[in-house]
Amino acid sequence: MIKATVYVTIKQSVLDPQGNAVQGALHSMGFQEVGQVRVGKYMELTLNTTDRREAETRLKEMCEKLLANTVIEDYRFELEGL
Amino acid sequence: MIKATVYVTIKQSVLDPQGNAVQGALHSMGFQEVGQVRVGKYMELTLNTTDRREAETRLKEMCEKLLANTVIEDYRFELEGL
Amino acid sequence: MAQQLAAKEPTPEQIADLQIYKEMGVTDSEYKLICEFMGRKPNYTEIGVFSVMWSEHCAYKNSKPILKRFPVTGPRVLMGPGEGAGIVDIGDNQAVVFKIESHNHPSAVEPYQGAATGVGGIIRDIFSMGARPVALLNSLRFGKLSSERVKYLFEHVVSGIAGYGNCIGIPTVGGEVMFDESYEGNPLVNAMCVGIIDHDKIQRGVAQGVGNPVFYVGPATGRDGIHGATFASEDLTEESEAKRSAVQVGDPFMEKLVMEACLDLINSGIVLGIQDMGAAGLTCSSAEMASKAGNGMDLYLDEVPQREEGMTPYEMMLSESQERMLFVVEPNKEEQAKAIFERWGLTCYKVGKVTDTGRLKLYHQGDVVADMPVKALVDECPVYNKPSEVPAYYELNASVDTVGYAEVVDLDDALRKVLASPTVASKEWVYNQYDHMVRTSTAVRPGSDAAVVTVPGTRKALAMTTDCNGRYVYLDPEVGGKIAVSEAARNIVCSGAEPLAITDNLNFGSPEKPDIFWQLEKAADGISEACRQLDTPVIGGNVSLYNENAKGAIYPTPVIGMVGLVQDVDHITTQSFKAEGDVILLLGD
Amino acid sequence: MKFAVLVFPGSNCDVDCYKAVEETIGESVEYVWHTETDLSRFDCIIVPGGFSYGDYLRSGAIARFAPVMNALVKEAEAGKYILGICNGFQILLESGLLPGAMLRNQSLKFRCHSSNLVVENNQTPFTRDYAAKEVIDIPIAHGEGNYFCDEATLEELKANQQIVFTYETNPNGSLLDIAGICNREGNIVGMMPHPERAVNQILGSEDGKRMFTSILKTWREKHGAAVSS
Ligand SMILES: Nc1ncnc2c1ncn2[C@@H]1O[C@H](COP(=O)(O)OP(=O)(O)O)[C@@H](O)[C@H]1O
Repeated sequence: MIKATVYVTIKQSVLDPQGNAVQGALHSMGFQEVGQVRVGKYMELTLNTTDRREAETRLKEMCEKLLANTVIEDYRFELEGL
Repeated sequence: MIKATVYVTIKQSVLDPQGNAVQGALHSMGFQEVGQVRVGKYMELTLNTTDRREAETRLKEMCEKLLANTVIEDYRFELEGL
Repeated sequence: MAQQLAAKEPTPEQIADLQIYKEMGVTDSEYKLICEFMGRKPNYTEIGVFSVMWSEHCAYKNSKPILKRFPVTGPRVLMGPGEGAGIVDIGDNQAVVFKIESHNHPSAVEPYQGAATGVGGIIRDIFSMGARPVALLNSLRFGKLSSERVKYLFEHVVSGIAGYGNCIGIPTVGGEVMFDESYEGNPLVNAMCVGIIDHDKIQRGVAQGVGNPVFYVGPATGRDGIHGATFASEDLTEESEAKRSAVQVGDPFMEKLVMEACLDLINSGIVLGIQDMGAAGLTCSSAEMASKAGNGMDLYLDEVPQREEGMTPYEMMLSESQERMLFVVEPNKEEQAKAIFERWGLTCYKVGKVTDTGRLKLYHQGDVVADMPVKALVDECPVYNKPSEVPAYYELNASVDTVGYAEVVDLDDALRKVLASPTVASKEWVYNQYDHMVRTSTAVRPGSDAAVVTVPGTRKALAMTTDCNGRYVYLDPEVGGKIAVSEAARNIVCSGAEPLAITDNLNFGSPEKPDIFWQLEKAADGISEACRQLDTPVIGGNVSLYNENAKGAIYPTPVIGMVGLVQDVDHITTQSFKAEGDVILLLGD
Repeated sequence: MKFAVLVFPGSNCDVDCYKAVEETIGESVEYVWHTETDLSRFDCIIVPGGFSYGDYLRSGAIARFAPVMNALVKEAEAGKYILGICNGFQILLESGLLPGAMLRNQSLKFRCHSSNLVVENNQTPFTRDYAAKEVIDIPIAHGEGNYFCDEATLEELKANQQIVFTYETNPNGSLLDIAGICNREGNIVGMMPHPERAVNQILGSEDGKRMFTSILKTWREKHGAAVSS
């Protein structure tokens, strides 16, 4: 079994409405030190395989096809044997 | 400046409808090896401070108050000097 | 294995000796009664099942004497209180189904999910009758908007209602929001659903036909909201904040699938009985379905789909995981039922069968883990006639000189102040977050007196509203109760409809307190009187007691949900002035 | 003329679209389940609004992989008329049939209300019964209608008159107030507002009707006036 962790973030060039809202909220709560905030997704998947190479290829495919929308999002992932 | 990375995940005992939907989609796309999927949030914040200790205390407060809903979510964070 | 799991649970002797039943809200005398019905000391699963069945939420043990006061019949009433929702004839073989329900305590703890699952629950009540849900309303009360916590609750309750209703595709067409200190820490979240049904499609939650299989459909059971039903019947304390992780999460997408599949199943004509798993999930639905048919039921808990490993019978029976239904079909219709669910991507599980034993029997890992008389669970909970006493404040108020107040001089200023108060101000911020147009039947949108929804394929329409002014009810519960019903009726009439019937949600403080119980009695009397005068029987409702915080009880808030019939869409009227030069008349005094 | 209304798990404006076709132009219309693989018998395919697959992950992201989508792509290439409304628009974006992507509304809130649209392009098969720059009242109901695309794409959209509708008052933060776009060929239109909710005075507006009459007129012209339905 392999545990995969996928991080999906909104591209720097794209406005991030959620990040802006969080930043605004933190400021109004008195957390003035907060600069930029970006909000993304964090996904944990377990993969029923032991072949790391294959897992990597497959996961890349999952990300490109479904987990991230590459028009607006970047992704990266980590794999870890279980 | 400190860069903070916050990971917010749904507590294990709590239903994650989004994770289930993603799992179902991956299966029907032929990614049969996918076991459990949990979807959480991933946030990057820049903090205008150099005091790591303080950043830690403040960030904890932000998480408890806003960034995570501790009723159903767990959080953890990492700090990194910039 | 079963023994191993059970080994972690207290033994029947420990439950008795350490009075563990008390933690579940069962009193000493109730415990004794349960032992008598059982003929022995109940085990942990059994006392758990009894505790939820005998909670206020399921048994109405404190409010039954109150509910008896309501007029519940009328020439148009097809089904009164008792089933999932009441049903009223609207002609042409059609009927309207509606009910209101509270999710106050869950919303105080987790406002988004609490409100969302409240909406999900009331929708299940409507479609489990066989009706197509066509509209949602909600009645909300919060503390003063100046507090951060109140803002948080308000914002998240509204988005929870929006999140669920918008996704499932039922328009949220009306409601009310009020702010008052008395609701601080104890917000009220009442959701109402209205559905339309053909007379011959009406379903009941009965487990008919000995030997018939019992099916479970919906997502797997998790450890959600365990003891939620008893939790809802306790005062909110610091401690209940700590019970948080049992929060149920709603999945409106799942409910959409379950709803469509169940309506298909019902339309196929093969369902003998169907009920949703609401508060106290599997426990309440199985016991009630068996009881209504005068039958018993065997449940095989190993067949119940489980979200987590190592779940005990106690946990499975008390879980409040959402979006689940229980239904009964004849054995030769099993495949047909399965196929209907498969089309919607759902699996249904055979989890039990109807028996003639009159007992609810639970099997787990080869053992009988609970064996209880159904009648005792459903019908034998003691009913209490709580003492009632006129509150001191009422007598004090009665002697106040209301005439001697100084006259308002600056009317402009007064008007501005009234209009600026959040309770009176426009609620656009709220209802613009709700999809109030989906299904393209909304003839009058939020913002008028009552919402109006057309009945597809006819010239008819339904007007609907929720109303209650807790302050009036507090000052004089009887008059306040009458006012709530009358206001609802005026809203309905002003929309061009004839009032048909009401559903009510009695939100009150602790019935253990004689002055609160008095409020409850008097408000019910007022509501009853108004309903008699207006010919609008009470066809269902919900009771939410123990709405108290450290500072005391909320204003008594019996929310009235009323539905009226517009005979022809041409009769629909709206609130706004139409044209310059039109005459304005004032009716009443 | 034959219309299809696709039904995904979680679609909830499918019934409204079906009714709108029936009531406005009375042409034949069928629901088509997400598992079907052939759409060749239809002339116009409507991808309706709702919350397909709960809108989990991203709206439209999961629906894009339903079997019926391969058939849709095929018909799109064959030049059939395709209209994506709200969630349907999001699905068309996710599947790449239209360029760009949706972000959450700037307010982060779902918004449902009447909205005035400006008809920017009345040359598409779906908009020819409107006047150029006509302002029409079509309601919106969405939480993710904040249209985004990169600059190059935006330039292309502008250059090819692919911007079909804009908002008079931007409710969600979308680029250039974009409410609806079409592909380069013009046979595919995606829009966030709901024309099917504006086909009857009782609903508050009839301005959506002309989308349906437009498409019928276009189709009739193409297939000769003799063909009636
Ligand atoms: N929680 C709510 N959900 C949906 N609609 C609401 C809600 N609260 C208020 N509304 C709508 O806003 C309008 C005004 O509400 P309110 O200020 O309570 O006026 P009224 O006293 O005339 O009922 C009504 O049409 C009502 O249905």
